[in-house]
Amino acid sequence: MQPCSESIREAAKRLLLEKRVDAVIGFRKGTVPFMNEPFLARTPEQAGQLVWDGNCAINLANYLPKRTGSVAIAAKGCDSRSIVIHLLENQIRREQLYVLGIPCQGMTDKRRIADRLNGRQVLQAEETGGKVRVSGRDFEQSFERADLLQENCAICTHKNPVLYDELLGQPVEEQQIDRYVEIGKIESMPPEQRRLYFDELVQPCIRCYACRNACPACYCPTCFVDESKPQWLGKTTDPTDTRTFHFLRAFHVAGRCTDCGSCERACPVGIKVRLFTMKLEKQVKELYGYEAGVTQDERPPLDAFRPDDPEPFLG
Amino acid sequence: MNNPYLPYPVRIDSVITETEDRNLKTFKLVFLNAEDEKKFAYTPGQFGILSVAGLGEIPIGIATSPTEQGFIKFTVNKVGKVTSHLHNMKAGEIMGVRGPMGNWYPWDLLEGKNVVIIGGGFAFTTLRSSIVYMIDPKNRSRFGKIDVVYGARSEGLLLYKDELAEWEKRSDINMHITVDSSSDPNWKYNVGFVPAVTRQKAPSAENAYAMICGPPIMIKFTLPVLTELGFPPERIISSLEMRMKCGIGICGRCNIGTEYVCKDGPVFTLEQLAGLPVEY
Amino acid sequence: MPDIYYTAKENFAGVIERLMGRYRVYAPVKEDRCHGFAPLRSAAEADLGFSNTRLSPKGLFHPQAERMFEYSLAKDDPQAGIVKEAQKDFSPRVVLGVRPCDAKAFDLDDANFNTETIKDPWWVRRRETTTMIGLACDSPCSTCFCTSMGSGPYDTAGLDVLLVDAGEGYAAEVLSEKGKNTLEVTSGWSPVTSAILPLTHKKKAAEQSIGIAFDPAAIAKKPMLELYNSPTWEEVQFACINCGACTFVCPTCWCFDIQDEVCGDKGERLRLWDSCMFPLFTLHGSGHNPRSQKTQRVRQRFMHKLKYYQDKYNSGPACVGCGRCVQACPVNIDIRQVGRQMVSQGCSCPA
Amino acid sequence: MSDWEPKIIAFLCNWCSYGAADLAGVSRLQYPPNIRIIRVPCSGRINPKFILAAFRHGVDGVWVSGCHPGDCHYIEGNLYARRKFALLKSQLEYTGIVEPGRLHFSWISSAEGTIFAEMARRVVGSVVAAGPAQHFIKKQAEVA
Repeated sequence: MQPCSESIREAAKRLLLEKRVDAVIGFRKGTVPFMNEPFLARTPEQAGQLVWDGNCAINLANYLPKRTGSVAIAAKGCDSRSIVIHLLENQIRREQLYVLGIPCQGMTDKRRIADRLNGRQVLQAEETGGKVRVSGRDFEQSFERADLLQENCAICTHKNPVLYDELLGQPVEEQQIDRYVEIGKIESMPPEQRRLYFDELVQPCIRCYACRNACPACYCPTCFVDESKPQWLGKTTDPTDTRTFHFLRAFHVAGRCTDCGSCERACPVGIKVRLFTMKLEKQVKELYGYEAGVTQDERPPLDAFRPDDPEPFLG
Repeated sequence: MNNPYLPYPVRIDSVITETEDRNLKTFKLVFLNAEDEKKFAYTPGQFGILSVAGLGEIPIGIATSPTEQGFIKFTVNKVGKVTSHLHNMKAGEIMGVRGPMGNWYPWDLLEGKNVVIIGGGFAFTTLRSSIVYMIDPKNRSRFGKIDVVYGARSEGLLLYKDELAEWEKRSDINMHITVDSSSDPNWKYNVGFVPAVTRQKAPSAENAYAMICGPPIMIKFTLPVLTELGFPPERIISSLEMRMKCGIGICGRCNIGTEYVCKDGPVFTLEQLAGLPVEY
Repeated sequence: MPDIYYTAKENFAGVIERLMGRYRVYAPVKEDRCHGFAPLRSAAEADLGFSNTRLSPKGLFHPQAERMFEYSLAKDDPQAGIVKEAQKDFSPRVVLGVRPCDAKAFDLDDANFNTETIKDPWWVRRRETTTMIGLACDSPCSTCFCTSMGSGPYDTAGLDVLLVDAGEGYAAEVLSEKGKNTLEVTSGWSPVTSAILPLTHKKKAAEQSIGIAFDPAAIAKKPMLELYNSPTWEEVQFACINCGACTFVCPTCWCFDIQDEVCGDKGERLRLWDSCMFPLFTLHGSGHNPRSQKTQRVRQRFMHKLKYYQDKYNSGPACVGCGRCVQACPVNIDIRQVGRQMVSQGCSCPA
Repeated sequence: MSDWEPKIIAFLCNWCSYGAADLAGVSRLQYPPNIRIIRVPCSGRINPKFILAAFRHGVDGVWVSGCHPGDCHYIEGNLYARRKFALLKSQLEYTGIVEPGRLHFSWISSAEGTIFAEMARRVVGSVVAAGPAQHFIKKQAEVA
């Protein structure tokens, strides 16, 4: 994947020198293994700091709403779909944007690596070909990259950007896969067990709102959490309040979520919050045949209707 | 251990609607326990935290002066959850008050000095407290000339109208009441914005302190006028507002740089503010 | 009586059990993927083989949500609307296995909660009734930088006893009267008369394994407004998504909100962790917000920790170098990097 | 438990289902009195927050009813609502917040007083069968 850093830097420098854009949104090398920092390069010199590797999971479309001026953005498949959602929802204008499309082989999940290492600290990590080599104070180990992918990446069906002005690298092969195996497992639980499952799932939540804020689709000026007249939910980690938060957060992105996994990656306590959004994604696909951000020709499903929409809620 | 978060229970003695838009009401509160009133010994410029059980707390400047005994008053603008509820409360109902909080106008420095008070809109509450305090027979001799410029958008939006009229009659205080505009042919005071009226009345800066409280836009345009009149920054005193929760410098939200507005303020001189980030 | 005691590891479960007979004991317990402080139900639950807990132990003193007061809102209740203290359990307790960095955080937070004039009653009571038994840190994380923040893996600040893993057993250094009393009731400790030399080596080794992050004293020396107006914040803030992860995991972030909650005709006043990262934190009722921009909020967090605190209390920074914010930040904003930028700001050479 | 009566909130649209409730009333049709009606301008006005708020406050069931699709006073309000309801109901049941039988939707025109009374009986019967709600009621916060 190393060559891609080069091509992003090159493209960014060119765009900035030509004054085609005011800035380029990408990543710069992180300070700890398996992390990169979203970065805004404003000058050709700063563009030299841009990198691309398997730790660029955070959805950069999150930095677009309300932006002024023109900007280039590095976009993987999921980012590009979120950009489409932003365009549909008028959060940014197409003419402001220059999309550097990046075919994506999936991003690594630092939690999965930690699980494999039993508490040993990674001090250095290196990606070469299909392998990830990690080393710490007194160990060195190599993993298959494919085994370390974020869960959303492992089941991704839109690795290639759906929208771009320039494609960096060759398109990668898309996989045919059942995305909803895990959701199916939960659906098949008896209702009581399902309730307990979700109670336990959100129990560690500290209400830091990292999941909400990492989400490109969450840009309401005042979030329902902060509304006070009336106040819809309490602000403690009380179980009912926490469940209300996670339910409504997911519902707000129904039909707009591109399963980029930023929410789950951002969660400091490791809650699998995608289990909420994935179910909605599945429903939207089944009922309305819609996939978020794949096309600009169709409104998001909750902003549209058909006369013969199904009514499974009746009766 | 004395719990600084625990409000003293008070009874609403009366509620007065101050302005014609009905957005400002003055609540006269009486302590349920007489000893609490002693604990709530305050100085003009300080604020209290009003507590409404079930709704929350709000920081509000104390509108009464310690020279008035037996009750305290707060003038409250209706903006949010707590204030909206408070506006629907009636005499006889129970609520709470914590405080007094913060610092106060520097009365020791003001001793023997002329005082120019400039207020706008509903930010007149602690200035009212200060005026009542200074013109009290026991205190009046401690201060020199008192000039008051007080403006509101219209006559109906002036606070404490009865008292303003009384002060107008007194000879030991120069009142300059103004409204932005008036359609009332019988309006006998000034018309014009506070900065303009201040310039026109030109209270002398000699041996004088200015105390200024009002909306940011008024302060912004009045400060240059005061400088023109010769007030140095250390003799211009202002009181700041900030979102607050604890009121005692612990909860962490009301800081401007190193200073907590609730504990180290709300009263600052312009000189002090110049050394702090402009984040208020 | 000497200041250092020793017990074999095989006796340690017994020590914990005896502690549990006298105190409420909190210790690191293995959760799903990480450790967290929890009240022990059995000695076996305590797991001292952890790098550090995911959340700091600050919640044991300043809980994420705390019932401050309660009141009745019943129409026929003559006491309705009168806010009253809530009953709490302040019986003596022991917090076992606190890392030295986290323990130092309590000393730093005391400057806020326990001052000459104003004392936070819940914080102060809990501090008084709690014995802190620390555990020296022999394998610091890559994100640790305690030594730069005036602490260290064997720091004794904020502790009553410091345990050191001595291989076959634990050495316990008694640091206060409270610590001494606590060890006495547990028995099973034998006094150590001479200094244990290998432990001094271990301490040095642990300290040396931690790199220097930045020099907070250099930040203290810079004028506040120069740092405040620095262009560096524009770069630092870009990635920030304004979640509260850094502040909630931080052992020294004490800011809180006060909220009333009503359930039927009973109500309570709660205080909950709040975060300077949230726009609501400073939003006035009028709609004005002195820190409406992300840059302002990000700057506030770092300035508060590394500059305002130092200036206000004439001490070191309000950071103990535990590295949790570095680990928890979804977008890799690294306080060590920010600190370096603050130090180098205004200097012509790059840091 | 024997004297337990379910509390049910019905969100009825102003133009159709509220009219139907009115008609049922003036026609003296009998239906159980467990339903508390909240009139909304359109079923499209229903926000998931409302339904969660009702359950949080301890109701045992929620019933939402609007005009028949195609008959919306605002032309398409209920057509948008329809998609929202489909996702909402499945998601509430999926996450276990609402057990089956507690949340009901219907389309009832202002001429359908009898259908309204009949649906009311069905909703109450179904909520009775589900029993008193227990799991999603906001109680005193579990805090230190």
